[in-house]
Amino acid sequence: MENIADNFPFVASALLLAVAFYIVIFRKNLIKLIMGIAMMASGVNLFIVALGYRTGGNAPIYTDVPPGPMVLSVPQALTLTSIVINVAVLALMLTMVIHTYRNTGDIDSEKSRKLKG
Amino acid sequence: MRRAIGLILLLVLAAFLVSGMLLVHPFGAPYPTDMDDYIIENAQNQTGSNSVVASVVFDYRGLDTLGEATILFTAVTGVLLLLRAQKRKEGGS
Amino acid sequence: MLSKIVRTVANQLVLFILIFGLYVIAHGHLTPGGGFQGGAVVVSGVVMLLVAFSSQDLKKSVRERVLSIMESTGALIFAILGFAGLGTVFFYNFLVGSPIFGRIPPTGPNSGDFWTGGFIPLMNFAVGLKVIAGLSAVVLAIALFARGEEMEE
Amino acid sequence: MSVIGYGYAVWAPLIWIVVLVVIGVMVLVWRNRGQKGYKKGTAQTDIFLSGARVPPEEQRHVKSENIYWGFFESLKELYSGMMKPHTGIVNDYLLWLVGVLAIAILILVVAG
Amino acid sequence: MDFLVTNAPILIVALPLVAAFAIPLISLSRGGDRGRNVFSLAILGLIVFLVAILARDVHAVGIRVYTFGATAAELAIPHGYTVPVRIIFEVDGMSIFMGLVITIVALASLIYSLHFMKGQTGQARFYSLMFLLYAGMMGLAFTGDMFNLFVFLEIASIAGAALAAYRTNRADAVEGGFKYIVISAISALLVLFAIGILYAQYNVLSIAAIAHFMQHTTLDMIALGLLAIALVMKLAGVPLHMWAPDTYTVAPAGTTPMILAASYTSMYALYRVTFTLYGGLINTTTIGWIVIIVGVLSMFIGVMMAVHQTDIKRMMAYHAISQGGYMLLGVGVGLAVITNPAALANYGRDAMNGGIFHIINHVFYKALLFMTAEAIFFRIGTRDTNKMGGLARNMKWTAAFYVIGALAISGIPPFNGFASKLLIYETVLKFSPVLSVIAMFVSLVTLASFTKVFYAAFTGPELPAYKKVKEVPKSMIIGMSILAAFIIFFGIFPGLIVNTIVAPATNALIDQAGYINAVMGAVP
Repeated sequence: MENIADNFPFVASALLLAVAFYIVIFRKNLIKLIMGIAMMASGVNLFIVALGYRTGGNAPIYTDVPPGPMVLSVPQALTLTSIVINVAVLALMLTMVIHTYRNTGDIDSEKSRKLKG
Repeated sequence: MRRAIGLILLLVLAAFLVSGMLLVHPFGAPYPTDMDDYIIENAQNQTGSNSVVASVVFDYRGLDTLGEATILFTAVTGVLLLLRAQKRKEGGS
Repeated sequence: MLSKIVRTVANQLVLFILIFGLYVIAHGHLTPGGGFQGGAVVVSGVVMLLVAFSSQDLKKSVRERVLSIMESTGALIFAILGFAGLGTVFFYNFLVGSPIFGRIPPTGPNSGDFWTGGFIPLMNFAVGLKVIAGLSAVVLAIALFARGEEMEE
Repeated sequence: MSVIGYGYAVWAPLIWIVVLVVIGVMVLVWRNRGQKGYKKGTAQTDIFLSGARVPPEEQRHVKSENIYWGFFESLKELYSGMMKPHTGIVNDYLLWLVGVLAIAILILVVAG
Repeated sequence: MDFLVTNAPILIVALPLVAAFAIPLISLSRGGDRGRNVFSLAILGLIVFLVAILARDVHAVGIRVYTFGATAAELAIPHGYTVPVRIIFEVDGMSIFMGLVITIVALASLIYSLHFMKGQTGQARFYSLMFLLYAGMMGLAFTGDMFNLFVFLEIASIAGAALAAYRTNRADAVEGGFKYIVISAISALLVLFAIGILYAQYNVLSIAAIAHFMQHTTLDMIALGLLAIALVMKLAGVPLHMWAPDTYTVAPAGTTPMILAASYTSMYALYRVTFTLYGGLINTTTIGWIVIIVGVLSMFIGVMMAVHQTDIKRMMAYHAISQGGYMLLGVGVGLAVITNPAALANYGRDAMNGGIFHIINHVFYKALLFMTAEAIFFRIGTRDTNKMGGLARNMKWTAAFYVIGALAISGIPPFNGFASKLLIYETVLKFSPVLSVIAMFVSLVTLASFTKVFYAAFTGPELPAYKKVKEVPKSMIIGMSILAAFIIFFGIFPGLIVNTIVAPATNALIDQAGYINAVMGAVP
């Protein structure tokens, strides 16, 4: 149990992922589906950025930094990349939802469906 | 029916993920840190940048950033392609 | 289009947002921030204008052509900076030690010198240009499309 | 590469090419032995169905959904079972993903 | 020349990126359309040349390592240090094999698109996205770094989704594109999560370094599950295949082969993960059997769904799933016996040869088939086979190419499909006869379904609506004939192809130590 207290940010990111999976499975509204994906991305980003934390560490920037250890810098760079990627994906997905609404008058994943079988 | 199956599978998956997360190193004490230590020590000398994150983003992992910029470019191109003005004669559905 | 007070305030405020965004872009190698973050700050100013004025008004002053050229140019500068190191290896930081941005700061904490970082400040600039143009184009295109108009081809 | 070097077995591609060329020549020869006095657009090209009226072209053509009708009829149950999961709803695709993911991790952690 | 060979890996990825950035600028200038087409062809021609010399070099010398930003390209690990710090490209036989597949398909697709897209709106962005998709796939094939793999996976998926939704005023097109991007985004996030788990334990990101330090903990197995299932979803293996017909059906013709190739690039990534990253640590028999079961299910369900379809491209898309099963079957048999040297030498290696050879064969003939389907759509404006009939009279070339593709996919001898299928049948027969029989049955049903469409679409009385249908323009015929030529060539000289490009790929997959040593060799 003390593990949970130790690793709380990691567990929180796993729970965020689980909640996001719940949303993408059970919510038929396409906008909500996209929100679920955004949430999943936040979970993964939280996980990666939490990996690099060192207790009492400073941000890894040498400009006027107080003495002490520095947190790992690679996870921060990875998170930065991943955030931009997710912005890009979300923009494209929202565009497609706008078009779906234009074409079918609905953003329910079941009612706006044309392809099946 | 679908809901029940979905919930059960989701719970199984969540249990695996959460229990996996407990096996990660304790928060705040990452253990091997070879690559990051090297970068934190040498970033100033090798790239001349005070911000280690900037030197990772643009120098040590520059290709990732080129890829990231490319993804942004791709998405913008894609959005503008999909929202283009087009002849409405081809008809719906 | 919102009321006159909002429009006037937005008109004045956008300048400060622009300056702050450019500051973040320019000091990416010294302080937290960089091309992406600074670009996003500038685009938030564009979004503010979009809310204060209408998208049609903005369409008159911002042409898609210009945004497209800016974006491609930013991306090309970035890629060409990568190619420029090809004498050694792709993405080799060839500006370290040269007169432009070539100084090397003292190891350990220091107060920060603007002319350091090799090609990192240039790349920040290129990425900033790209992000400003790209995200503005996306925001504008979606706003216009939602009103039933399209940007010119 | 023992298997792919087929040598002179029945399925060696060169033999098949020779066979195809021979068949092609035979078809051409056969075609040349046909009626030479054939004229397009005259009654010679009309279809004759024992005096019954010839249906229009759309009805003469066998549509693709009618081909293999018996095959689908006899496998009706298989197909109704197989069509059920193919709903075309994106949420269902993701439900499959979650299910397979859960089972795969279970197998890998236990037996991997 | 030496400079070119050394820098070929990055030039092959970076030149299409530069082309993609430059195409919008070129199109804006006067006479831009023509200039853009010439520019695209020139860049792609240059890349074909680079791929060719890189392939020669990799086959002759061995794995080529390229480190970004280091003082020398081969210097993967900094002096006096133990782990790689920078991003590495690592090109081995399997990577260059995928590179050849993707490049040839891209060349055919681009030539095909030149006329196909004439007069459409948004052409500049279309070509730009084509190059981005190409660059994403090539980067995915060449990269030796896990996070970089994720980035290129995303480039390929975003570009593919935007292209699939190209015909935005058709509801089904947008739906197909949307499904593709949702699936891709979620699988990419799972991949990223797994990368985070691996990074947490070993603090390195290079594939070779992770494989070197790998310890087979529970977390590693969770990461393997996340990676493998996410990639299986991207490559459309049953039961995660359902997005594939939706997306392949609606994508415009020049891009469908590219999206198809993107799926098989994900398959390459799956092989990279199972063989190279996890290699000797996992229980290969279990994993091999999982791969085999996924493969057999894909084969069977894919083909049975395909016979039933009336939409021509949808039928072909289901066949793509079914043929993907053959590849998984072949490689899965190899994986299952990889720890047993006698069985590996006896049939395991040949089974893997068959599975990998089938990738190149399948991409070629399926690309050709998609192109013929879209050629029909281009002329008559429908994909519904019920509304087609008698098209062979006016579209002779298209019909001929369709026949070549259909015979190749059904495994009829003088064409390439037969060569790889024979390898798979014979080797799988030694492993488990039942699987071989299923594979042959699937081929039979494949032939039946293609005969059905040929009968319905190309033969029969000439329907009045299509009396004026013309043959498609020349560039489309050239694009298709490139692929047809490759199909026939591969069919006639399969031994040559297997020896020159397929066997090195198989050896590269099996030889995990070689891949690791290329990067970690200097480490004590």
